[in-house]
Amino acid sequence: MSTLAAHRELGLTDAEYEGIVDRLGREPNGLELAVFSLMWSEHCAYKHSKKLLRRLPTEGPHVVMGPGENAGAVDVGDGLVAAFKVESHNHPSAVEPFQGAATGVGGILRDVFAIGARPIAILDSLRFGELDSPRSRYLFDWSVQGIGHYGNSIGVATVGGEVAFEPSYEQNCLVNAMCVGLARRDRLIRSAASGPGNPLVLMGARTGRDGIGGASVLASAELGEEDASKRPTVQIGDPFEEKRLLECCLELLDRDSLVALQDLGAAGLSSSASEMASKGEVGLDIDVSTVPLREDDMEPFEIMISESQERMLCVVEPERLQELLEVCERWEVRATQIGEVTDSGRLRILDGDESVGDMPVTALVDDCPLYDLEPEEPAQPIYPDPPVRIAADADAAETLMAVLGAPTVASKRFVFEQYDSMVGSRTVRRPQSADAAVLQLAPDGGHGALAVSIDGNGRRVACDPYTGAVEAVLECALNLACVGAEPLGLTNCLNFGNPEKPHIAWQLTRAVEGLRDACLALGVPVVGGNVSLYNEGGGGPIYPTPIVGMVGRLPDPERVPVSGFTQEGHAIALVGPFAPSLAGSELDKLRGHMSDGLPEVTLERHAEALGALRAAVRTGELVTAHDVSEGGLATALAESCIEGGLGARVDLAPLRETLGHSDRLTALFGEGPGGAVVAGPREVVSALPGAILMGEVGGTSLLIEGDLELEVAALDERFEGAIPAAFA
Amino acid sequence: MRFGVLRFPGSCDEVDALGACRRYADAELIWHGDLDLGGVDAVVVPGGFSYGDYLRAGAIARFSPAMEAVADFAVSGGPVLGICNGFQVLCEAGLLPGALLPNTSLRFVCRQVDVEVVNADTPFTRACTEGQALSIPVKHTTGRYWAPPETLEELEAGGQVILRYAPGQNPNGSVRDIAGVANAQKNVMGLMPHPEHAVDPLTGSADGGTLFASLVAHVDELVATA
Amino acid sequence: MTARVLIRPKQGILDPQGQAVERALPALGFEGVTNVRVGRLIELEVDDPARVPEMCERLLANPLVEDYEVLITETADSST
Amino acid sequence: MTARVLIRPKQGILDPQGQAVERALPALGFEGVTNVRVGRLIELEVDDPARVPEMCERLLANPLVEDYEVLITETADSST
Ligand SMILES: Nc1ncnc2c1ncn2[C@@H]1O[C@H](COP(=O)(O)OP(=O)(O)O)[C@@H](O)[C@H]1O
Ligand SMILES: [Mg+2]
Repeated sequence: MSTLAAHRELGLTDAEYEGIVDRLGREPNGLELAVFSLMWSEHCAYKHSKKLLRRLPTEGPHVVMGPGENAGAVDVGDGLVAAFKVESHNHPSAVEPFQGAATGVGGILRDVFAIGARPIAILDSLRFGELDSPRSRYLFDWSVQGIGHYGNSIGVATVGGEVAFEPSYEQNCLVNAMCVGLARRDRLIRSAASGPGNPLVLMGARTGRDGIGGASVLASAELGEEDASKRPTVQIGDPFEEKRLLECCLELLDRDSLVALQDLGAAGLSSSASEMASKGEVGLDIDVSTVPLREDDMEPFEIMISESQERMLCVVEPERLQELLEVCERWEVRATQIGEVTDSGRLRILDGDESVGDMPVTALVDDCPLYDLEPEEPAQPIYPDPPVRIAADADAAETLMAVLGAPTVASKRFVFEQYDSMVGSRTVRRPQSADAAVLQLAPDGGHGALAVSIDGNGRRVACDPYTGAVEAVLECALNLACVGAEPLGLTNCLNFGNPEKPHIAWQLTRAVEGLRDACLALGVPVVGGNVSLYNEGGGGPIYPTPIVGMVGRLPDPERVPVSGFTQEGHAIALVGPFAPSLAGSELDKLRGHMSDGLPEVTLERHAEALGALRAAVRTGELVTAHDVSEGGLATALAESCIEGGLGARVDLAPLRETLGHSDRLTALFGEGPGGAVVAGPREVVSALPGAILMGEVGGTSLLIEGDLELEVAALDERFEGAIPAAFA
Repeated sequence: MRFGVLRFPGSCDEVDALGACRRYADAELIWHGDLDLGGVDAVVVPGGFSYGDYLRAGAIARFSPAMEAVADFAVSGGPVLGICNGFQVLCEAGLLPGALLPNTSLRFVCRQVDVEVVNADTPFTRACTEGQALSIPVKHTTGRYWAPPETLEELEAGGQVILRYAPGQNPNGSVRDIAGVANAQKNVMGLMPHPEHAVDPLTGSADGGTLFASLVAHVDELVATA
Repeated sequence: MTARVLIRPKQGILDPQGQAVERALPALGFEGVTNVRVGRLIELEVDDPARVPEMCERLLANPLVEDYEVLITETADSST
Repeated sequence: MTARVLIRPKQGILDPQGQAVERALPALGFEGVTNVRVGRLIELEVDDPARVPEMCERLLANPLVEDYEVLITETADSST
């Protein structure tokens, strides 16, 4: 192909193309151009986000691996580390939801076992348009089935997640998947290739034409009408192949047979090979004629950029090669030496003995130009008001029913019952039974447990990018505190629109500042993450959606509270610096209103309160703990009633007093970070610092003094029935 | 007493099953390629997706060398417990009557259900009492038990229906709420619920333990009377 | 030679997939469709077509719950 | 009339099921089998066969990853 014409097709600017010519000292050939176009794509090079990401705090006492490796890792004691990362598969899922979501899970699993950790948990964070849209129902239904298909089949528990439905995701759904793995600290492996002469071995599936151009076409261009034309690049996942690959890689690491290990993700061999070479400051020679193919007529450039799933690349010492091949044989995993480590500092591509490409590794990995964002706060709000869904004169009872029936608030049982949440025998708290998933570290629960949560609220970030991002971190931390866990590290996925537009750049910048400040205030380091930009369909940009995944540790899983009420007579209280406001609330949305700005948050007070709640929970005396989030306090109380199958009688007057204002709807449905509903023996609850006693558990209805009384059965029906109803 | 737990390349719950067995006796994994069961006293064919469950759940696994050994072991009266995918494998292998078809919901379902012990007089349920309700999770896409009417009559008459889903809790559309069946000799049993995921209250329930306890009692008795 | 194996659920056995399709079609404006059955199609290149029925009995189909039918064609065809 | 829709993975699209079957057959003594593709068979009674291709495009098949073929026969046939 005539490369000069081709570079624009491949998404490279003229200036970037000139940069490539500079570094090569000549015009690139077709293969080289294809490889550069992917390595220098937004997806691989983070060219619009890298400078921003440098602002995130990545240091912490527990950090073992930070950003830069395939996944981050934190020390969890007893010589163990937890490795985790969240990653997006938004555009592939918008094109083909089942395979897009499935391969998203497959990809994040590989990132985790690529560093030597055994995946023990998956979480998913999903965003779609409103469920009255057939397209949104289709994307939601099949994304969920795709995630379940992959996680259930490979035998990793999907223990948590979140789903929200907002008009802004109608054209551009979000599918983010997070994986948590466990490894013995001394078993961790890095991806840096080393040892000139060492064989480079490709393990796993044959290479086909899957996702040719996927990284640049699917992940770095706005979705337009011509989606259909992108479809042939759809990747198909094979969890059975990955299961064997996973067990095979972990056995090889147990035997200490590998020098380096790396998954193949976006941009396939090109990216994995250059990353490994770059980290090890070596070169690699790859002979594409040795790569096992699914279709025999593939071009060298296709082989280099194919995104066929379920493949791993490793470096091994020559004398261990035979052993490696034997282990692969036993697991029925294809393994082929496709090249070797060199000291050339170059990625050389051979086709038999003919050289078909020769590029400096540093040029591929480090030299992609990084762009400064040009943030500019928009003069007026950029998102339309959502449709009105509730009568202006709705009373408290009608409002609660409406909020509980809003798909974003309603029970996600439809989703999590399609996921195996117990394989691995670690799951101490299943979805909906507590605010964070709790996974015991040892079968007897004796060595403590991990707590994991994933959160984000795009609509609130749209109202206020800085505070909205702060709240995402606070909500994760609160979820962890509700099960008594101390946060050890954080991962995030930044789902935003086109960063070349000033107002998107502003959202992105403010959100990252919010993440940074919240992480600093809580002392939680960022150990990894992922960025997904250009999330804009015909309907304009998505709500800015930073998704935060947090991993924490707790000493005794036997003492973890549940989110439901468990016993008549238990006292109910509200704890935490909760300052409810209707701005950005679910009720605000139902009323068809999009607020501009959110109340400011005093991070220090939250850090303190989180510590206090965690300490209280760890005593084991609190029986119920549930955070106040979407839908406000009334919703949190209703959820605890529904989950426990018990009623409650509460009076919010003490709360309104403390808040110093008397607006009943704000107390009932106002939202804001930091509040948690707790219940237990009266003496325990009333002894909690700053607790506002609200009432007690009992009866068959939820009674809120002067506001509403509703049968728990009716609340349950509304809460559990809302999402299934959309499919009836 | 020693359990052997089969391990296929796509098994998922084999380690969980191994852990559950070890709460009651010795246990070890048996690789699908082995022709020899290593003299174990009872075999567990665990859950998961043996060979990816491509084509039909359990269709390919049944031909593995270890399954031939299990068939011989079963014919000679050795106790064999098939859980979920293991149940599917045993049906495909003809060691148990009937077949498992896609859930009527056509969806994977992961849920805690109550199952009722219909026959407490088997090597797998002797530690239970008839009519006892056990809280055990199910998690599968292909769990709808089906057998021809005449076979069902034989099963009922012969006491081969061992477990039923409690009224209203049938998660997959199984005929007559059947959750677990045995062969005529009662030494081979399959069930869709996962007893290995119900051996500890901390993770949900301990009711499934009674099945493993039953097997241990059964084997100990055989040894004693031998 | 190419063998095509058509596998379908036996009559009398509930076919939820078929039912789902039958329910979905009218919503899309396709009336007058009945008796929808969803099964499997298996295509293979075989040296000896005579052995295909045996393959069906042993592996490809479950004779207890499925009927099958074998079609032999001279050459592969895999276009729309 | 009875329409038979034969749905198979597009050429070049990964077919894990077909691979699994192809790997399994030799072990059962069936040699000389290649290019195994596993797809779906959908049989339906239709008043207007002309609309079946449209049904395939919109519901029965996933044109993204699957090819389909429509066979019209006068009467249903569901015997082995
Ligand atoms: N939002 C973020 N915050 C912190 N680190 C990030 C973020 N996005 C990406 N990273 C880090 O940049 C590196 C490259 O990201 P990515 O390309 O997604 O990894 P991979 O290629 O292994 O999927 C990873 O180590 C990841 O943790
Ligand atoms: Mg990676």
